[in-house]
Amino acid sequence: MQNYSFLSLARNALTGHKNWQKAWRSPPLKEKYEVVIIGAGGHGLATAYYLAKEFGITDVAVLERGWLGGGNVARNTVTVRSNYLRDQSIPFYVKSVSLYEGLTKNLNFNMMHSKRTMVDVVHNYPKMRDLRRRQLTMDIYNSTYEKISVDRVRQLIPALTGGGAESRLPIIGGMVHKDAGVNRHDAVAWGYARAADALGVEMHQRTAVTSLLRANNGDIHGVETVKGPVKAKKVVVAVSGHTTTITETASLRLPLRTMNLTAFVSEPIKPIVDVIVNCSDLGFYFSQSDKGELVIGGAPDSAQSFRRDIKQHVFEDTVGAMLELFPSFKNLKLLRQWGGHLDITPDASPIMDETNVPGLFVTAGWWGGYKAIPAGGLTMAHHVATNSPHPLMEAFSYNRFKNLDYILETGTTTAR
Amino acid sequence: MLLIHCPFCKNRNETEFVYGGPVGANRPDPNLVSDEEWVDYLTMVPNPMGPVYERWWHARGCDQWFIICRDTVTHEILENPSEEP
Amino acid sequence: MTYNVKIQRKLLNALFDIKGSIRDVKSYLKECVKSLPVKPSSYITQGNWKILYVGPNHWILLAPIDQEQQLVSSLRPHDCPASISIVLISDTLTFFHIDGPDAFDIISIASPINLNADAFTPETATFSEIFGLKALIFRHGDGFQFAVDQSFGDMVSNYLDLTLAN
Amino acid sequence: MKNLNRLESGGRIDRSKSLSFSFNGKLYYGFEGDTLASAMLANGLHVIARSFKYHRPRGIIGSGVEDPASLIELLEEEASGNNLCTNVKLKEGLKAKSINCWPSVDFDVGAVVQYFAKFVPAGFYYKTFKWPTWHLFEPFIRRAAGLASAPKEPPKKGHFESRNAHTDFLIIGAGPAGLLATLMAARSGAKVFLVDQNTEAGGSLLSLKLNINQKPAMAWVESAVKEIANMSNVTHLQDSTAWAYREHNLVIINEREVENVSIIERSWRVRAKNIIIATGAIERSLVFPNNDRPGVMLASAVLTFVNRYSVKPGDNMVLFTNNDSVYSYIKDLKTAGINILAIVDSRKHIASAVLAEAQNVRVVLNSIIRNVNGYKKVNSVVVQSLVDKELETIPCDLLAHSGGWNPVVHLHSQSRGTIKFNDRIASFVPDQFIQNSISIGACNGTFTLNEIFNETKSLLCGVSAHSKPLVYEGKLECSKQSYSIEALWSIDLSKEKNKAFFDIQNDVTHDDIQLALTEGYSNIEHVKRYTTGGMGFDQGKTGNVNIIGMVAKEQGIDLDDVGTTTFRSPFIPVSFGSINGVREGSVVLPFRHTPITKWNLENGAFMYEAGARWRRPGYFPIGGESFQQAVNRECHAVRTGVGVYDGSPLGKFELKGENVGEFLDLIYTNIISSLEPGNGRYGLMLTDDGLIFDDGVAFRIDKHRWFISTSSGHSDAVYQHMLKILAFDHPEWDVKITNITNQWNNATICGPLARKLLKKLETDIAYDNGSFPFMTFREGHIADIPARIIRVSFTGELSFEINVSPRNMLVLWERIIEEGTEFGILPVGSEASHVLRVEKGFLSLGHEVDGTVDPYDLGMDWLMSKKKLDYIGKRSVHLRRSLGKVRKELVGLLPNNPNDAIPEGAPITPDGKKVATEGFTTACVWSVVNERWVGLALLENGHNRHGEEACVRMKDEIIRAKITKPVFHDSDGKLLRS
Repeated sequence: MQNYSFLSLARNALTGHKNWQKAWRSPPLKEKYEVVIIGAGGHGLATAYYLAKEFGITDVAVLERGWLGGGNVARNTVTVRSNYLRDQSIPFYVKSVSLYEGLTKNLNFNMMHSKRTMVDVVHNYPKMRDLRRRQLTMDIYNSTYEKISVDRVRQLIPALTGGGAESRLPIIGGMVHKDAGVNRHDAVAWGYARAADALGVEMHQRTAVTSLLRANNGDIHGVETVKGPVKAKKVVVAVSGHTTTITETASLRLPLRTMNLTAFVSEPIKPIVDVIVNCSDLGFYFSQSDKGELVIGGAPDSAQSFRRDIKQHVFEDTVGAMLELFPSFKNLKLLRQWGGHLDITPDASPIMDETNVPGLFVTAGWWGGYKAIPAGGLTMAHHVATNSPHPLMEAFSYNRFKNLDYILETGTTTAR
Repeated sequence: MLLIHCPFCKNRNETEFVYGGPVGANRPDPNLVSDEEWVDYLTMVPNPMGPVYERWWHARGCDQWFIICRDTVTHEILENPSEEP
Repeated sequence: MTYNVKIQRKLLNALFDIKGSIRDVKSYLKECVKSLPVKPSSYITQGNWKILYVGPNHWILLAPIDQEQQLVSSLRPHDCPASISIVLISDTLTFFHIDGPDAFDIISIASPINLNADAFTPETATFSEIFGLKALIFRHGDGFQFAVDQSFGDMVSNYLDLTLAN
Repeated sequence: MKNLNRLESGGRIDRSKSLSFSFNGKLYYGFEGDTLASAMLANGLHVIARSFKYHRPRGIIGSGVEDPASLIELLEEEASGNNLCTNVKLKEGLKAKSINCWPSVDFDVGAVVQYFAKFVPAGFYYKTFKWPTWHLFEPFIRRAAGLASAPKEPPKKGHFESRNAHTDFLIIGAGPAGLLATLMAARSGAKVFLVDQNTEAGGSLLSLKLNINQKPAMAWVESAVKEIANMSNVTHLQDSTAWAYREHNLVIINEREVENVSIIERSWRVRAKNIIIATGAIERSLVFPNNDRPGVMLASAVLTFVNRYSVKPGDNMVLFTNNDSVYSYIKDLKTAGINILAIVDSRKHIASAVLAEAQNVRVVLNSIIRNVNGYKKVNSVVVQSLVDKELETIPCDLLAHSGGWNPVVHLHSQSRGTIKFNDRIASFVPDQFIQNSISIGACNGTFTLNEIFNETKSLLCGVSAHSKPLVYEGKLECSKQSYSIEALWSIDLSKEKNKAFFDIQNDVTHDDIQLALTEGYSNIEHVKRYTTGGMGFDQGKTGNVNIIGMVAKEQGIDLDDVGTTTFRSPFIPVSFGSINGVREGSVVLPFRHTPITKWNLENGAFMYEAGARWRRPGYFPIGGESFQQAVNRECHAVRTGVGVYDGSPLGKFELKGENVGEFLDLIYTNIISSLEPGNGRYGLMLTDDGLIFDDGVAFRIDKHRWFISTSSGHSDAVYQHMLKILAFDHPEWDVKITNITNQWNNATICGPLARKLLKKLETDIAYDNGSFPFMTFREGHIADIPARIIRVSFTGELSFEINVSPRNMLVLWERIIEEGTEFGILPVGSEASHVLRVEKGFLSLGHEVDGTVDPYDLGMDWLMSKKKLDYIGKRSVHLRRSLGKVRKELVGLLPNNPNDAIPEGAPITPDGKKVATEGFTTACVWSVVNERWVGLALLENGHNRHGEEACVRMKDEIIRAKITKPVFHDSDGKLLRS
């Protein structure tokens, strides 16, 4: 893999940048692979990379309907954190955060991972109790979460001038999550793709999978694509939002419902907020990108949807919430808004498992799956390579629903 | 923001309604089904790219629950419940 | 004042929530109520009463508060047949009157409902949204009347003040 | 006032109204009707800003929202982040400054970057800034980026507003197409909305001097505007932008000039039966070296400044084009006294009629602009013949160029309509319509006035959203126009040193795109994201199609196969304030009051929001009392005397019908149907997946009438739950439900002296324990107020829940306080009642019930009917438990040290080790009766661990506590039955 550094940049500058290698090849599609991964989004690419890197499985094809790094990795709000509630979740996200922190070095691609810390702005006492429970449970797994005073909240977020004692919902305090950070989502996709490619993994764009193929004994046998059939004994479905569309072609049903989550950015402005602000009581969160845009998110739309659409009322609720705490943003302008799909399970926790179609693996039900990309990829790769679940993901088995054994993380925070 | 046709109140803004999820299987007699069938009823819902029957409650209107058929890709409402007298 | 309107928060009305099939309700109420509105989301007037058809098998009778006791004795909520439900709900709703040339503007700020003459006729009465709350809305002369859950009354007053603020 | 470059006459400005404004601290003058841009040009200002990356001087390029570069920052009241000076109406006293430069726009230190340009190609930051850590570089990058600074304060005066509207026709754009459509729709009697982005109607006709019916086109525009002004069925908004096209024909409009001065901006949500998009076209730039130099402008912008604002952007001008449109400008430009040195046309041939329009100006065919000289202002251009590659330098101070026209398909695309590439105009046009809308005129690729009118008529005749179908009588004869183009996506730039820009704001050059393709970022989305092309404030309105064109050319594929990047809302940046409207301050979220909220406040209650938006008293501190002191005092009153609690927010429903009994048996875990009139039961509701959903009481009034109460926070959810079951699972049942939550308020008097107080209040209800036992209710009067008294207890003490109508609540409350004084009565807030219920081990939603527990876990299996074959949740509870998995069960906790308070929520781990939790503290309070801290917890296998020790693991300490039954007061419930 071509090394990226100031030096290589300088060297190439002298030759007019004509000699840079392609970030990834575009080889012809083979008839057969050891593993086929459907979806060149964050989880698909990370799974491919770790299969090659950690388990030496390089005969892997990642098949992508559209463009590499499209899907939700291209549409999220890049918040990386581990302030979860349940014993099953926290260690998984702690692992993911630490992997993110090492990614720039390991992939030789600048993720611009910025440990900004997240500040939860809290308005009510039950919430504070819930966050304290979170804090003390997280401490067991070395994830840091500290209660802070209202004054401290305002010190950390000088632009936060609303939420005073006389306001509709006065701020009563906050929590600081130092492990949280933001980074560059495209870099994550491209970095994994480039590194996986260097290890021999093939990326095939504009190669939509139309159905799954099963052998007579019911095992997975490969996939049918717009470019013809591709054989594989192991297939991983990593297509957030469209999981059921794919799995139903193998007459496999999953407890998933596809929803729409939208986000928007403001016009670019000089630095005004240095931390990730999260306010689940009012229902919004944001951080400022290096380019200067405020990247803002809110609640998802409840209705089922495969249309990346903006629900005006959901959007207005988010804007109203933000202006309540940041009234000076009234004259700031909306620059761009967009939506993304996610498929959600009955308990809002993911499913990462081999299905009851032998050889068919799914990683789905991600609501805020961006922060989970490295750990999700690593643990899926482990499961695919060793045929046994990684301890960090065991709890997210698809059988848990057989016993209605939920992992309820709903209401974790608005920042998904 | 959908414009939903309530069988009693006619066209109303989505904000007047509460979404009740896609229409799955009817609630079976819990004493006549296997565990698998019961869990299936509780957890499995249709999730098509295209038309789906779904429940809406006119919470800020006439209070009734009804079923419409909506395309999950275009959001077009393809079928409305028959109107009340 | 940015809008030319007169806004008043009204005292109690006598309100009765009436549920049951048209046939049952008609026959039970025949002594006091001559006829029921038949067009969904509409109301008819009888003397100083209004009878509003607000949902399937669902009516609301609205009268001056001083007639509440008399209506209780004639409607007999406590011993009407099982097929009919009549519940006194006078205190449940608090009413606002919006009068004046700009009343239409105020309601179109407060509510997403279609107020155009062809959709919202003079005899329309319906539950919809006012400032995000469930509200009963109908015409009132050239203006409008709407009613929200009594506990939200103060909030709606604040909302109206903000709407009219200079 | 005299403006350097202002023409003597003409234009649509009001020369009688002179306005002063300042730019970078210097004072200038313009006229009413000017934009900041036209006023700047009139004053000879050319360098407006510095570019994003290389800090190159930036001038005015366009004349409206399309301008890619002339960003400035407005100051004081007008402060609002970035603004395009082409889009800012000139106002008296307006203050503006340049952005992205230091110390000044004329001498910007940042400009040194361009000398290192070759070391900072597209995406360089992905390859560098990695060592030792990004955090070292990020602060500098952040400070360098970001353009303008954010406004420091909200607007000082006025407020925003949002409004809803429904219409038969929404017409977007008041150019020739939009106006004709409006006339047709309005004359049919339909309700019509017309919105246009400009300050006045006319669209392209504001700049293009054409004739309609032998008269100046603007005369036709003015008569049309006059006609619709007098039609009550038309709403006409100028200076208003339709910025989002949502599902079901909902369009969001940002109105900037509101008749009502106290409204800063208004946001319209317009729902239309038919939407007619007539948003025109935007001229796209050509890509050539130094095409960003001040003095290089879009040809249409030059014409607009001359004709509309009467400003001469330059004296000696060269035109560069690949299409016909500029030729029709010659006459006007000459008249304005601009000396046109040459028209450089990349095409081999042009029609003779077009050539004629050049009026003997030198036309250099089959040639291109190869370079532009001049740093802060053009001083000459280098023309190159495509035949012999010969170069010729032409001195000039203005280069106007036109790369063709891009139909504004943004809204069509937002509506999910598809677009396709059209070779005739070398750009994208609407293809399929998904919603009920059409595109007409230039936004549909139709550029000449005659064609626009004919298209509009033919597409709209017969359309009907109202009574009458649309028609158009009368003739419209227009000046002759023609249009043809030969696309020029990029020119041969091998060995070229100077930068040729595709995105003039984000400094995305020809080389950058090449680099992206070289490195395999070949998809248009990759190119855009890797180079940031088209991601600036202008969202690439003039440049994006060129990028697509170049990618297609480089890859040898069709533009359709390259595809466009998504057109996203908003069409132009809109203020967050206008989107939010008036919903701010006290109403940002709903709030609810009871009739005694005022009393609570007057009596020093500490109020906060509880469930379902109710504003409730937490406690009533006296003097300098601490939270704990106040709460203890209230608890003490209830345990030893009497207290009164406002329980009004409890959800209450009256149920009536033949099948209410069966229905209640289905939704509660225990049997309700067997109740006798006057009696009630406590019950639990589960979700069908077997988790506790709500708790409350159900009472039977008579054979067919019942009432139930729910927790305050869940009353809406329970109502929805009940109606859903009746609608879909049991439509055959006769159950009528009426929400009476706000028909009944209640004051609950509780404590050993409650009965004494009741006596003193005087009631016609027999209240001795024999005739009025626990879990019954009676109707009658108390203090002459009609009341329904219920004997339930959430404190464990003798309690009477006195329900009265809200109109009587305050009277009752004050009577209770008055009569209760001799018994030392106190008002009880939520905090004290929390303590009291914890002492009794009564469950509380959000504490013990955290969405994971079933009745067994809480030791309430006695509430799970064995007799009933079915009730909501039964099957699931047993299914979940059938595997014998360890459950977290409710227990009491007595800290070994009575003075140790356990923070609510604190986890419990085996021996307090740093390992997975085995439970957590759901509540912990100072028990007045036990004079110690007592807690409740959900603990694995807790029911069998009474007497053992639990270890609550804090960050740096372990609190050890004895595990007990979850009840600390009156365990056999004698008191509440007394």
